[in-house]
Amino acid sequence: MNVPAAWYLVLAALLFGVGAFGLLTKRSALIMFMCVELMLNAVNLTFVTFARTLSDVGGQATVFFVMVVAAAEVTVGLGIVVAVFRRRSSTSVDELSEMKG
Amino acid sequence: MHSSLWLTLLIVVPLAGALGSMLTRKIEGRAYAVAVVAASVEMVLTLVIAVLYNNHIAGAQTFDFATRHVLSAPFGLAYDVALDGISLFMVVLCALVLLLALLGARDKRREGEFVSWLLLLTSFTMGSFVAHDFLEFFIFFELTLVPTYFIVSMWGGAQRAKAAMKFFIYTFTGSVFLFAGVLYLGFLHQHETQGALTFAYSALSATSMSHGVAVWLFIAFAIAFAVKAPIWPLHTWSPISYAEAPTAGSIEMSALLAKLGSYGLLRFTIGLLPLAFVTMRPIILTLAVIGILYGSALACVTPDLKRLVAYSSLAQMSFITLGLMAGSKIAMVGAVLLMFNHGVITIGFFLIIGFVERRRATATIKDLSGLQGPMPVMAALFTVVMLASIGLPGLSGFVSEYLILIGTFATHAWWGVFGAFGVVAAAVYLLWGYQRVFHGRATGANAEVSDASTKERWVLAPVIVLIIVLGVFPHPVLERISPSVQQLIAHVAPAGVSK
Amino acid sequence: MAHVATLILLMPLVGFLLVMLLGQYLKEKQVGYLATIVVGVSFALTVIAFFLLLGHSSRQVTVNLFSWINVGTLHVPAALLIDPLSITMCLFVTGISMLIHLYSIGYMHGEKDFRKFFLYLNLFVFSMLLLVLANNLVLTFVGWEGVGLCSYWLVSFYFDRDKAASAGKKAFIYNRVGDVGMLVAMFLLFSRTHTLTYLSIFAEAGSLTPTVATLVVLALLLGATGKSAQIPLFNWLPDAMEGPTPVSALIHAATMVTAGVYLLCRMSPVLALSVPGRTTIAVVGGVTAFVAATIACSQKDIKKVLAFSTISQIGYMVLAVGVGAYSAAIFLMISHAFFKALLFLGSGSVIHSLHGEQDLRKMGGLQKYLPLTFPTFLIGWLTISGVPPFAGFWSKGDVLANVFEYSPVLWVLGVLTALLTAYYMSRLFVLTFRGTERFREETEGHDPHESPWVMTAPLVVLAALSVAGGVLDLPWVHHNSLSGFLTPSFGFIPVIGHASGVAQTGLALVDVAVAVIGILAAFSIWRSGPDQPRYESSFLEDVWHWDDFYDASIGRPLTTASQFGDDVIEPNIIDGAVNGVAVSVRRSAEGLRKVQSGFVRQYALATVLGLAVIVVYLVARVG
Amino acid sequence: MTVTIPSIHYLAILPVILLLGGALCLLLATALLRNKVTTVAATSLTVAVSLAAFATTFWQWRCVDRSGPTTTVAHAIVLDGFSVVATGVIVLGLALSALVAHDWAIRERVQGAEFHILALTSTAGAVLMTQANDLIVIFLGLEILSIGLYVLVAFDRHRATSAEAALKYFLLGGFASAIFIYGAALVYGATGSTNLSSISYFLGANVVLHPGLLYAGGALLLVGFAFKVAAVPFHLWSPDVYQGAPTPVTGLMASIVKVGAFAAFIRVLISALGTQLDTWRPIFWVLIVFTTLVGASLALVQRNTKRMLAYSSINHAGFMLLGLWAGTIRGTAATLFYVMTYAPIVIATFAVLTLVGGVGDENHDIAHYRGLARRQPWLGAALAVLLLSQLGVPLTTGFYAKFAVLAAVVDAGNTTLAVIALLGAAIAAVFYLRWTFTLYADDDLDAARIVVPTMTGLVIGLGVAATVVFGVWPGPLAALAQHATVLFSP
Amino acid sequence: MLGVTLQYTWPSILIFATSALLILVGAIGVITLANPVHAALSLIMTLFGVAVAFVAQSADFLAAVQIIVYAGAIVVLFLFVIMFLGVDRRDSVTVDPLVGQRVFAAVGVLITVAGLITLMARSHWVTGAMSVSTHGHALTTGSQNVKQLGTAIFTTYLFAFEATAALLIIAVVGAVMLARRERVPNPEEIDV
Repeated sequence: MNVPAAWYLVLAALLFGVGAFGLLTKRSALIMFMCVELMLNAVNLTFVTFARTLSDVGGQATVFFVMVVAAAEVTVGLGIVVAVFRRRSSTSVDELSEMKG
Repeated sequence: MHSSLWLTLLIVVPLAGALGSMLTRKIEGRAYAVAVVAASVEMVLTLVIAVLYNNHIAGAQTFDFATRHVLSAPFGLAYDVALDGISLFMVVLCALVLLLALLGARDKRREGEFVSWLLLLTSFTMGSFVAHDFLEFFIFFELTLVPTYFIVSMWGGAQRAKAAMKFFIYTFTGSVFLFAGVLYLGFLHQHETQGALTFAYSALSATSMSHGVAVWLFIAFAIAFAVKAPIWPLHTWSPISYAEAPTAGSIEMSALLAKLGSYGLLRFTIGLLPLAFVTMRPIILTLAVIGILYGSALACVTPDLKRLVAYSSLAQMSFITLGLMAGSKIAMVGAVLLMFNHGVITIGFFLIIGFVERRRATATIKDLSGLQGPMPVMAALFTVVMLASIGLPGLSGFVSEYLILIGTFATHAWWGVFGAFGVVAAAVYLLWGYQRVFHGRATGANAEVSDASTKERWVLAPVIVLIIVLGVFPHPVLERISPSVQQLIAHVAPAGVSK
Repeated sequence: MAHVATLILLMPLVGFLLVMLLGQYLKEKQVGYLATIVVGVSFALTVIAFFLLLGHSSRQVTVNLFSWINVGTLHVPAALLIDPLSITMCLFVTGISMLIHLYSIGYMHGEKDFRKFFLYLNLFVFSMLLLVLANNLVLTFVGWEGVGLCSYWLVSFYFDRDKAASAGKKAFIYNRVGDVGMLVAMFLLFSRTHTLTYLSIFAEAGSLTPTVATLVVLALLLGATGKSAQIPLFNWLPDAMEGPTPVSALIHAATMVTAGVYLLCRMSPVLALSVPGRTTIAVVGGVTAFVAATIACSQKDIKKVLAFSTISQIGYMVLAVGVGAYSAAIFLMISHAFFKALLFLGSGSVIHSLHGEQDLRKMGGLQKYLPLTFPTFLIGWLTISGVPPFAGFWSKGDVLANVFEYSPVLWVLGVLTALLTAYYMSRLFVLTFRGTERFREETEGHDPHESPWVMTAPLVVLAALSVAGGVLDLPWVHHNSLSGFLTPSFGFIPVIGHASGVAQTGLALVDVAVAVIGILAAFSIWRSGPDQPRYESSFLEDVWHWDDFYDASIGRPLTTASQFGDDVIEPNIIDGAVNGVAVSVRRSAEGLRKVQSGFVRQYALATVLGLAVIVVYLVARVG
Repeated sequence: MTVTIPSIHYLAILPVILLLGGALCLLLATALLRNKVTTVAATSLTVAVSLAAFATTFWQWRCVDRSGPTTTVAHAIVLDGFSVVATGVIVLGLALSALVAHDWAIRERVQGAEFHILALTSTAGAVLMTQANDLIVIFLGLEILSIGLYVLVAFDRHRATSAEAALKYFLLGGFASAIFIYGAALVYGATGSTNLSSISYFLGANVVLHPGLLYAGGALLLVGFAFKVAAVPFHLWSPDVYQGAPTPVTGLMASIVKVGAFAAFIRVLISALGTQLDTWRPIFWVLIVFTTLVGASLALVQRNTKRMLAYSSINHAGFMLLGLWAGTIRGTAATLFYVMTYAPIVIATFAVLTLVGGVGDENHDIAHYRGLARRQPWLGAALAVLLLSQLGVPLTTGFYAKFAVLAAVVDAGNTTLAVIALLGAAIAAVFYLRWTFTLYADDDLDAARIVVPTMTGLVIGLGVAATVVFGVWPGPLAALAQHATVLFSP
Repeated sequence: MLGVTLQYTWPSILIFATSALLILVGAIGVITLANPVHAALSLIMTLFGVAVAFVAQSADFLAAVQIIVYAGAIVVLFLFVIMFLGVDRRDSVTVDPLVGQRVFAAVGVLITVAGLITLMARSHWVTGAMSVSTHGHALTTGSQNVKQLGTAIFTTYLFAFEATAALLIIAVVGAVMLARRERVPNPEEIDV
C-alpha cells in the first residue's frame, strides 16, 4: 500500500510555498524564474497525486501541458532577461524600479 | 391632452441651436445670432405651451403633453415626457434664463462654443423638467453637469478651475446617492410587480415599501438635491462657483440649476416617498431654517457682490425647501412660485452685477461705491430686483415668501417664525450691500461709469415686468400651480399632510 | 362709492406713473404741481366719499377690485374697506399730504433729484392710502411696507451722504423687525380663523383663545412699535431726520408713523379679547412717551427735538389705544398731524432761511426775520404744549382723562410727559426765535429771509387747523363728534365709562398747570443762552445710550458671528469637512503610492498577502 | 484500444484558426521574404484577419441563436452567445489596435510585421479564453495571450522602461500563472475534472459538506484572475506595465486582456463555481471596494497619463467585478456590456496618447496636454469625450456601462456596494476632469502641432463615435449583451 | 484526508521520504544558494525528487518526461543563459534592501500554505462519485500508462494539445525577437 496521497499533497504545498518565498526574496531574475519552476513542479506533483487518488489519467495529461507552458515561459523569460541584461548588465530585479508610484 | 411634440421640441430646439452655433462659430457673430434665434424660438415655444397647458385634464390628472417610448428594456430606459403646472413654470424659466443670459451676458471669447454650451445646458435642463421618468430625469440631471463644468472652467474668473471642479465634484458625489436610490426604487418596483424594469414616474409612485426603506431612499435623494439646491450644509460649492463663473454661468446655476434641486426634492423625493416625508420633515425643515439664517448672516459679511447673491440664494432656496417640506398646500404652492420668482430675481441680480462688472472689472464690494450717482437707472433697476428679493409686498418675492411662511406656520409654527426672521435678515444684507455699492459718493473710476444702456434696459425689462406683474397679479400662475400641487399633496396626504 | 374709493387710491398712483414716465419731459414746477394736484384730487374725492359714507346705513362698504392671492384656503382679495376709521384717516392723510406737496415745491426747489422726490412722495401717498383702505391684513401689509420703502428712499434721499444712507437703511430694518410681528400676527390669525379679511376676522374673533389673542396682540404691538417708533424699536426715527424736512413732516410726523396706531385701532375687536395685551400696549406707550420726552429735552438739533417729540406724542396715542380709548388716539393722531406737521414745516422754513443750519445753538432771534413762520410756529408751540384752547389741549386732555380712568400710575407718567413736552418745546421756541442772533456765521452776514408763498401757505393752513382742530371732538359733545363718528369702527369699547364732569375739569386744570410750569421753566433756563445746563447729563442727549446698547447686544455679536461664519465655519468646518475628505483621499493615495515602490518583489508580496487573507477567510468559513 | 478523435465544430474555433493562421502566414512571410514584408502589408493582413474573424462571429451568432449553446472538441471549447460577443469585441479591439500600431510603427521605425504576429497570437489567446470550457484550456489561452504580450511590452528598444516593464510583467505573470494552475489542480482534486461542465455537473449532483479543497482551489483561481484583471491588491504590476509598454500595446492590453480575462473569469465563476456564489461574494465585495477606491485615488496623484489610465482601468475593473458579484444573468450581461463598451473607449484613448507621446513615445506627462483642445479642437474634443465617457457621463456608453453593473448589484440586493463603487467613480471624476480642464487651458499655445495620421485618426473617430452613438442609443448593445448572456452555456 | 491509519508498506514510505528530501533540499538550495549556477543545479535535485514522486504514483511516463524535458532541457537553458550572461557571481544573500520583505514574505507564505493545507484537510464530500473522464478504467502503470495518457491527450485534451502548438511557436518567435541584437534601423530600410 502506498503512502497516503495527502503526504504528497502536503509536500507539494510546501514546495509551492518555498517557491513562492524564493520569488519574494530573491533579487536575481534568473533565480526568480527557477522559483516559478519550483511552483509549477509543485502543481505537477499535485496533479499527479490527484490523478492517483481519482484514478484518472486526466491529471497526468494535464502535467504535460504545464510542462509545455513552463518551457515556453522559460524561453521567453530568458529572452527578456537577456534583453534587460544588455541594457543594464545586471539581472537584479531591484535595479528595475524606475517606474513606481 | 396635447401632443407631446411640443415638449420634444423644447429639448430639440436648443440642441439644434447648439449644433448650429458650433457649425457657424468661425463666422463673426453668426453663432451668436443662431443662438439668439434658437433661444427666441424656445421662449415662444414655452409661451405657447403655457397657453395650451390645460390643468383640468380628465379627473385629477394634471399632466399634459404626455407620451412614453421605451428605448431599452434591459435598462428600463424610456423617453417619457409630460408637463404639469409645476414643471410648466420651470420650463418657462428655463427659456427665459437662456434668452436673457444670451442677450445680457454676451461673452465674445470663443463665442460659438460658449453659446453652444449654453444651448446644450438648456436642452438638458428642459429635459429634466419635462422628464416623467425617474431614470430619464436622472440622466438629464447628470448631463447638466457637463455644460456647466465647461462654462465655468473655460469662461470663468481667476479661480475657475477650482470652482468648476468643486461644483462638479459636489454635485456628482451627491448624485451618487441619487443614482443608487433610483436603481433601488426601480428594482423594488420590479420585484413587487414581477414585470419589466421601469422607472416611469407614475409606476414608481405606486411602489409600496417599508418605512425604513423609504427613509433611506429619502436621505439618498435628498443629499443629491440638497447639493444642487443648495441646502445647508451642502452649499459650500455655490459661493465660489457663482463668483467665479461668467455672468451667464452664474445665472444658469443660481436661477435655473438650483431649481433642479428643489424640483427634484418636490417631484421625486416628496412625491415618491410619502412614507418618509413625515419622518424627515423636521430635519429638513431645521436645515432649511439654518440655511435661511446662515445664508443671510454670511451674505452680510461677504466681500463680493456675486458671493452676496450666492448666499442670498442659499437663504432663498432654503425658503423654498421650507415651503416644500412644510407639508401644507399653501406653502408648497408658495415654494413652487418662489422657484420661479427667485429664478427671475436672480437673473436680474446677476445681469446687473454683470453690467457693473463689465464697466468696473470687479464685483468686490469695497472697490465700488456711490454708483447711484453716475448710474441712477441701473441703481433703480437693481433696487427693484433687490426689493423683490427682500420680499417687499407688491413685488413677486413677497407673494411666494408669504405663502411659504403662512403655510409653514400652519403646520410648523416655530419654523415659520424663525423663517420670518429671514425676512429681516434679507433686508439687512441686501440694503447693507446696496448702501456700500450704490450709496455714498462716487470717486475715481466709480464716478466715470456710464448708466444703463438702452439695450441693457431692454434686457432687464422682462425681469422687472415679471417682478411687478407677479407681485400684483400672480393669479394666472397660482391657478396653474395649485391643481398640480393639490394632486401631489393628495398622493402624499395619507402620510399626514394638511391641505 | 366703489369708484370714488378706487379713485382715491389710484390718483396718487396715476401721479406716480405720470411723473415716472413724463417727468423728464416736464419742467420742475410742472412736476411739483402735477404731484400736488393728484393728491388734491384724492383729497376732494375723499371728502365726497366721506359724505357718501354718512349716507350709508351700516357705514361699512367693501370694494372688491380683483383676486390677488388665492391658494387653498387662503383668499386674499385686493379689496378696500370704507368705514369711518379708514375715511377719517384718508381725510387727514390726503389733506396734509397735499399741503406738504405744495410746500415741497418751494423747499426742494433746485434739487438735482427734484422729480424723483415727487415720485417718491406720490408713491408714498398711494401706499399710505392702501394701508388705510385695505380690507385685509395682507393688503394693509402691502401699504405698510410701501410706506416703509418710501420712507427708506426719502430718508436716504441725499444718498451720497453716508449718514443719510445709513439712516434710511436703519429705518427700513427696524421696520422689518416690527414686520415680523405683523407677519406672525397674520399667521396666528390665519391658522385660527382661516381668514385675513378684517370683517371676517372680527366675526371669528370670538373663537380665539385668550392666549392666542394675547399673542396676536403682542405680535401686532411689535409691528406697531416698528412702524410707529415705540420702545423698543423707536431709535430709527431720530436718524430719519436726515431726510428733507417735508419728508419729516409728512412721513415721520403726520402720517406713516401713526400707521402702527391705526393698525392697533383697526384690530380693536381682537385687542378687546386680551387684557394682558392691552396693558402691555399701554405700558409701552406710556413709557415711550416719557422716555422720548426726556431725550427731547437735551437735543441740539431742531429736527431731532421734533422727532423725539413725535415719538413721545405717538406714545400717548399708543397709551390711549392700550387703555381702549381708540377714538381719543385717533383724535390725538389728527391734531398731532396738524401741529407736528406745522412745527416741522416751520422748522423747515427756519432751516431754509439759514441755508440748511439745524443746530439750535446757531439760531436765536429769528422772530423778526420770519414774519409768517414765526407766528405759525408760535401757534404750533402752544398747541403741542397743551395750552387751551388749541387742538393739543383737547386731544391730549381726552387721552389723559381716559388713562386716568384706567390706571392712575400711567396717568402720572402722562402728566409728567406733558410737563416735559411743554418744557422742551418752549426751549426749542426760545432758542430759535428769541434771544441773541447766533446765525451770522452760517448766513455769511446776510439777514435770513422768509420763505416763498408755497411754503408759507401750508403753514398758515396748518396753523389754522391747529387752532381749530379741537372742535372735532370736544368733551361735552357726544354726537356728531369724531368719537361718535368712529364708534362703528371700534364696536366694543372696553372703557369703563367717562369720568364725571367735575373730574374732567380737574384733570384739565392739571393739564393746563403742567403746561404753564413747563413753559415757564424753559423760559427761565434758556432765556440766557444756548449753553447746556450742567445738571443735564449726556445720558439723555445720547438717547439713553439706546443705540449703543443695541449695537453691543445685537449688532456687534451678530456681525462677529457672521464674520466668524465667513472666516471659520464656512471655509474650515463645512468646507473643511469636505476638503478633509479630499485631503485624506489624497493622503492615503500618497501613502498607497509607497506600496507601489517599483520593486517587483514587493508587488509579488502584495499578491501573496492578498491570497493569505482570502485563504484565512475561507478557513474561517469552512470552520 | 481505438482512439476516437472527438468531433470538432470548426465554426466554433474558426476565429482562433483565422488569427493563428494569420500570425503564421505573417511569420512565414517575414522569414521567407526577409524584411520585405512592409508594415502596410502586415497591417492589412491583421486587419483583414480580424475583420474576417469578426465576420465569423456573425455566423457563429446565427448558429447559437438557432441551436443554442454547444460544446465541441470533447467539451473543451464552448460556443455560446457570450463567447461570440466577447470574441467579437476582442477581434475588433485587435483591428483598432493594429491600425494605431501601424502609424506608431511607421513613426518609431520598427518592424510592423513582428508586432502584428505577436498581436495576432495574443488575440488568439484572448479569444481562446472566452471560449474555453476547461481550466487547462483557459490556462493555455492565458499563457498564449500573456507570452505574446510579454514580448510586445518589451518591444520598444529605445526606452529602458519598456524592458523593465516586460520583466516585471513576466515575473509577476509567471507567478500568477503558477497560482492559477495550482488552483486548477486543487479544483481538479476536489471535483475530479478540469472541465467546467463536468465541475458544474459534479457540484450540482453532489452535496458538499466540507468544501475546503474546492475553496482552496477556487481562491487560487480567483487570485489568478484577479491578477489578470488587475484587481486591488493584485494590481501592482499594471501601472508599471502600462507605463513601460509601447503605447499602442498598452491600448491593446487594456482592451483585450480585460475582455478575455473577464470572460474566462465569469465562465469559471458562474458556470463552474456558481453554486458557491455566497462564499465568493464577500471576497468580491472587498476586492471591489479596494479596486474602485484605490484605482481612483491613486490615479488622482499621477502626472504620467499612462499611469493615470492604468489606475483608471483598475477603477473600471472594480466596476466590471460588480457584475460578477451579482452573479445573476443581469450581472453577467452587465459585465459583458461593460467590457464591450470599455474596449473601444480605451483603445481610442491610448490612440490619442500614442499621438501625443511623439517620437520616442515619451511625452506622457500631463503637461503635454495643456491647451491641446485649443490647438487642435477635434483631437482635444475627442479625448475629452473619451475621458468623460470613462467618467460615466450620460449620453456616453460609459454611463450605461456603470448603470448596467450598478443595476445588477442593486438588483442582487447590495445598494451599499453600489454606493461605494460610485464614490470611487466620484473620486475618479476629479482626475478625468482635471485632464479635461488641462486640455482646454489656454496656456502653452505655441507647442508643436500633432500630426494625426489617417489610421489613428480613424480609430479615435470610431471610438468616439461608438461611445456617443451607443451612448445616445444604447438599446441594441444592451439587448445584445442581454441576449448573449441568456445564451450562456450552463 | 490526513487521518488515515498506518497500513502502508515501508518501501513506499521510503520512496516518499527520498523524494521529499530531494525536493525540499533542492528547493531550499535554490532559494538559499547565492550562485545562480549552484541554484540551477539544486533545482535539478528537486526535479529528480519530483520524478521520484511521479514514479511512486504511477506516472512513469511523466517521470521520464520530467527528467528529459525539465532537467535535460529547461535547466540546461538556464545554465546556458547564466554562462552566456556571465552572471555566475555571488548574489548577496544576507541583506535585503527591502525592509521587512523577508519577514512579510515568510509570514504571508506560511499563512497561505498553512491555510491551504488546512482547507485541503477539511475537505469532504457526502457522496464521493467523481466525474472522472476515464470512466471506470483504473489508472495503470507501465506501457499502459503511456497509452492511456496518449489517448487522453488526443481525445479529452485534444484542443489543449493543439493550443500548445501555438504556445510554443509564440514562445520561440518571442524569444527570437527579444534576443536579437538591437540594430538601429536606417530610415531608408523601413518600407512603408
